[in-house]
Amino acid sequence: MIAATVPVKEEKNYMNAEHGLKSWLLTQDHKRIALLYLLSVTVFFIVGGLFAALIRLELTTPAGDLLDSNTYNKVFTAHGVVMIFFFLIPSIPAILGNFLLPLMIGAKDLAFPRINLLSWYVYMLGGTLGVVVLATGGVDTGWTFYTPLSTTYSNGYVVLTAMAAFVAGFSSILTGLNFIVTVHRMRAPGLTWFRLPLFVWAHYATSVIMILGTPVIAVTLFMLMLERGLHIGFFDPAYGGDPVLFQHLFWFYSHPAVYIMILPSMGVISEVVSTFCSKKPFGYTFIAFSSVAIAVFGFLVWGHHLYVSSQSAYAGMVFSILTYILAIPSAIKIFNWAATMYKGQVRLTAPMLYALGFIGLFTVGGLTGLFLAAMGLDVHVTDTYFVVAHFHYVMVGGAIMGYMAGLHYWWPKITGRMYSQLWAKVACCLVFIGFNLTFFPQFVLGYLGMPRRYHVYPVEFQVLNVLSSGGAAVLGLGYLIPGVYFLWSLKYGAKAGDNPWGATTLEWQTSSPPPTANFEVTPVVTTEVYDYSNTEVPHIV
Amino acid sequence: MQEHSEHHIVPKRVYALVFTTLIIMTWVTAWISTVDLGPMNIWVALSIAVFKASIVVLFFMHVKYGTRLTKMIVCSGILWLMFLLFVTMGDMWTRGWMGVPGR
Amino acid sequence: MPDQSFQLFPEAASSIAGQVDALYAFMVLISALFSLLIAFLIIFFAIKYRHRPGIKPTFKPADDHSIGGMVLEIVWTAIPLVLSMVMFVWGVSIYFTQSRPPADSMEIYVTGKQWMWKVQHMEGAREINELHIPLNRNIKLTMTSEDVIHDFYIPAFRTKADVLPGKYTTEWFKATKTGAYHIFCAEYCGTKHSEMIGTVYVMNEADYSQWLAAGSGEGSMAEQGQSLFNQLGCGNCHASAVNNGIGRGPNLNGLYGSRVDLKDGTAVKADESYIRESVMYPQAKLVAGFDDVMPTFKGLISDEGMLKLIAYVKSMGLKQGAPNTVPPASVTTNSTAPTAGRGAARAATPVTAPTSAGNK
Amino acid sequence: MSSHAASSHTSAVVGHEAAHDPNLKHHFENADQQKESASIGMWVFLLTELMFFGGLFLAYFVYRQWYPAAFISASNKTDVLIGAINTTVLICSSLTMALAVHYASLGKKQLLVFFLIATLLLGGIFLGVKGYEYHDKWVHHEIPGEHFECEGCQDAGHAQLFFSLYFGMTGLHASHMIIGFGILLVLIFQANRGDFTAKWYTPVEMFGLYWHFVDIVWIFLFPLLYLIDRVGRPLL
Repeated sequence: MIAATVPVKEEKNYMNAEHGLKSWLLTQDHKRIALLYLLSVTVFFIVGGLFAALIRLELTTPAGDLLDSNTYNKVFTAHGVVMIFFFLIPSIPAILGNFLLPLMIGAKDLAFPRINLLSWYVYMLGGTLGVVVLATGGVDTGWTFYTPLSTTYSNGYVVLTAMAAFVAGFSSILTGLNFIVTVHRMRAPGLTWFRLPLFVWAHYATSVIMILGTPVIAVTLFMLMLERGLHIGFFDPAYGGDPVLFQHLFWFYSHPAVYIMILPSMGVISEVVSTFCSKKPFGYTFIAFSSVAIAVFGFLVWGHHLYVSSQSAYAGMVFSILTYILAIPSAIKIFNWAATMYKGQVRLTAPMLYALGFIGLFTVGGLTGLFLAAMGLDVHVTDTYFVVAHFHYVMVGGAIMGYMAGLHYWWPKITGRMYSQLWAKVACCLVFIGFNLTFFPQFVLGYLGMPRRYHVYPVEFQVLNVLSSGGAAVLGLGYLIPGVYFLWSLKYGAKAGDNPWGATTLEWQTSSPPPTANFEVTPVVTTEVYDYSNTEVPHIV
Repeated sequence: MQEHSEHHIVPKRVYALVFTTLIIMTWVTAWISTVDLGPMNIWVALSIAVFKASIVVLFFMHVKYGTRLTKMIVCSGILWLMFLLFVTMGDMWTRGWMGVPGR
Repeated sequence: MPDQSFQLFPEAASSIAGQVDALYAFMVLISALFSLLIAFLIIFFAIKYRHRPGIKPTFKPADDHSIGGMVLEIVWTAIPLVLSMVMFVWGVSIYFTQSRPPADSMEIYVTGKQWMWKVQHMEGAREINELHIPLNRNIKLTMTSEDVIHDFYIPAFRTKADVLPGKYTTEWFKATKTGAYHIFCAEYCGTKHSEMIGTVYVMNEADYSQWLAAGSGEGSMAEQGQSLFNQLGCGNCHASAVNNGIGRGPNLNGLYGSRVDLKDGTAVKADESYIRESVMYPQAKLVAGFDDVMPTFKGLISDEGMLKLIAYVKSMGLKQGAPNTVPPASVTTNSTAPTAGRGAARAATPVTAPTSAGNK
Repeated sequence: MSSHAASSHTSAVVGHEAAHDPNLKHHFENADQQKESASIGMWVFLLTELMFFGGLFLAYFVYRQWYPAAFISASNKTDVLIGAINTTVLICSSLTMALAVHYASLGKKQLLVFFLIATLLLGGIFLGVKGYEYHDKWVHHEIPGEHFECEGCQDAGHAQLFFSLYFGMTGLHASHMIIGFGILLVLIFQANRGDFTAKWYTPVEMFGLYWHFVDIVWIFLFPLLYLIDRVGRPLL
């Protein structure tokens, strides 16, 4: 795949090129910025996870005994805001995408390194503001900020929380902008569009959504802040404003935002499945174009959140059919991944286990999305735990499983060290079991009619809630273990080597960890993508 | 192969022409608002605005001389704006078709 | 009290519930099939094609073509597409059934506020966080909110609809099983969202009539609306049956459901939202042929009061025999002068409780 | 992919082959690639700006459709003459900006500085006039909120929505002008110092795109906010 590789001295890499805090905080190296993101995103994940633990603890009993209503509402709002705006959206793009995109296309860096660093600072500003506000007073509107609750009736710090999300949005815009320009202008010679790894396609599609969707949530939050802070009303029914207009604007971004979370994950899965089957992904072009299709059609389905919101039935009908059409590209991806394994050389390494877990959980998440797209059925299950279960299957079972798969897959590249496969597989199984135990009962709860965001609930729902809380404990444990063996590997892990998995994409052609400039010599690509004919298949299980 | 955003020196004559058109259209659109066109009023005003915006984009912003990629970016911006405006207005326009409040 | 025993599947107690459950069962089946297929494939491939060092792979890049790459792609695009179109059509048809209340529906008004449900029956009975309804009758709820968005959800009936401030939404159902079922607020509405719950009691006809007779001390909704109408002096300007159709304002007789021509040349259907807007924002939609003289009543009428006024306007000039309404006779008992009318309405209050029972 | 990227791949020393051009960042292969990247980046940024304003435009169209009477009478309270003059001022500033880019590309430093200053002044006039209008609205209690009044408005209850949109849209527009104003000051300083050459004037060019975009937003705001149905009223 690569025309000229000059052996590099092992000692010199992006991590030890410079030392000191300043060399990290002022770095313009995309790899170092990715690590800054990794560190901060992990902190936000822990914070969001603690809020989740409080929620599940409270819900083990039907009465409101652990937290009072007001606190409970603030806790689930905080969980949503932190997990969505400060964890899920930046997770894969800003960490793995940032690290790998230039490597995969044979570039020395992203197109705008300073903007890349700026995006991290903007993100930290938003994230810190968000966590400080949520910790010191909180807000009880839910992450959806529906008006007029948020503008008139809420007693929390709505403006500051909205400001935090608003600021974090700009970080995501800057990242998306950087990726788009980079993919267009920084590819190595010979690296045509159809030689791009599917991870790059997925991130290109994600960036399109970030660019076109995020500004709309920004202006929506801007209007919300004006209405709440200065009484300049846009949605206030007291003056004839329409709260449903707010919901349109909100979901115009927030539905595609789900694809910001899931598309990069899909990109990771395509890489991982291909590598551990030593086979070009079945239907490469179909997978690539399905990412783009999701990015475009993803913008036309937001109204399926509004079937019971007094949206017109005819508009709902259009949104419904578009939603079903949008399900097809996701289905195509799943079938293609399965077909990739056919006659492959399958190695069930930890990243591969995570990837297979992703396929299973995302299948369930996607299929239950079809239930919610069916208008007549949605009327019953919307705003219940069915929805909660569905989007956790997509976001946790999908996005986070994909993130874990990616982290395990590229860890040797990022750090140069190998972690314990055994422990990683144990953790993966715990996550898979714990996850299903937590969220599967919620489908049942939802169809029984338990509404979401309920602090107290009728006693007949308790058994399923206890199951769910028990599962959450297992899930939490499953997420803690990687923290331990990853840290362990930094010091004691075996040296990974440049290409431990036998992968073919460009990032594996440079040393692990890569040098600051990524490649000693700009690579010239002369072969097709995922050409395993000259790659040895290492047996790591 | 890629098109290049070559230095294209736009003649000053073009700037003058665009500028004059913009000024004239500004006063035309102000005048036309006093003419009774019924519901067409907003569409006429918007058409004039779209025309003005187009010549700014094409000449002042050099898109006419730009790469295909630039043109694609501009078009996708317009397309997505239309997604936002028309799909939402689709809801507003069809509310009440069924004759049942809230459907 | 609703059933408190552990269940895995909710009670189905409305005419629509069976249809929703059928679609649900269909989708569960399809989903299970697909999930198992995928799970089987990846597990089977992971075992069958596991990497064995030293053994040459059987796969050659050309294999993907030999198993018919393009054909496969088309097949697994087409099959899900067809299935999902079935789901789409099925879902829409149920939704449209759920959306259109049958013409013979009996009306009940619901007002949500943080954190309670207030219910007004046409006959005048009022209740909080409870809803008593007769078995096997089509019930249409017209709902509004005094503050934030709520959502009136009855899981056993498989139906819900958001309840919004400043406008009206509708929900209808026909209960098919007597008993007590949960009412939940399903749209997050602030601190005590989870306590904004209630119970719907489905009663057989006789029990219901008995219940209704016990609880309507203030007169029917239309009558209460009429007294409010007179208090506010609406009849001073608005022509109605009361003043023989002459006045500075439009005639309200037979207004509800009719087409109203507006000054700007357009026309609207006079539904609940139109009546509400015309009271709160009289200038927003001026009726053709009338001057802009009406002051706004914004802030002077509560949401519940507004519903009473609407009930009264609906009752004006309504055709005989229409169900669930106050017979016109009880409306026309008032004299023309507003003051007198007010007195008359008060006097009429205690007697009219079970008026509409005869309409059933 | 850009063919020119391949031209230098034989050079083994990273980032130093370009040392002769101080404006070329190390991770770009050559000036063309850098310039195109900047231009695409700017256009993508404008795309986000477009969607940003799009939300407010959507709200405008919805409420204008619902409450035409309120919108007509509230809009008639704005001063068309001032609006038209301000539109003219902004179009003039767009012309001067276009000319500034033009002369930058020809490497004519004096004219570049002159037209940048002209743009700055015209932008300043626009903001000044806008400030006057805001003050006028303030005096007449036409600011949404508790003390809102709309004297002589038809359907005053809904007129507040118009003014919310008026302030939201023009306010957001003005804040873009203010940011542009700040950047212009920096550009003038840099241009005067002789930072820009006929070969490299990317910041001027990119700022030009931004400025024209802000102009375009106003081109839509003017008819939508000032010119709703003035039938039967004198234009001036």
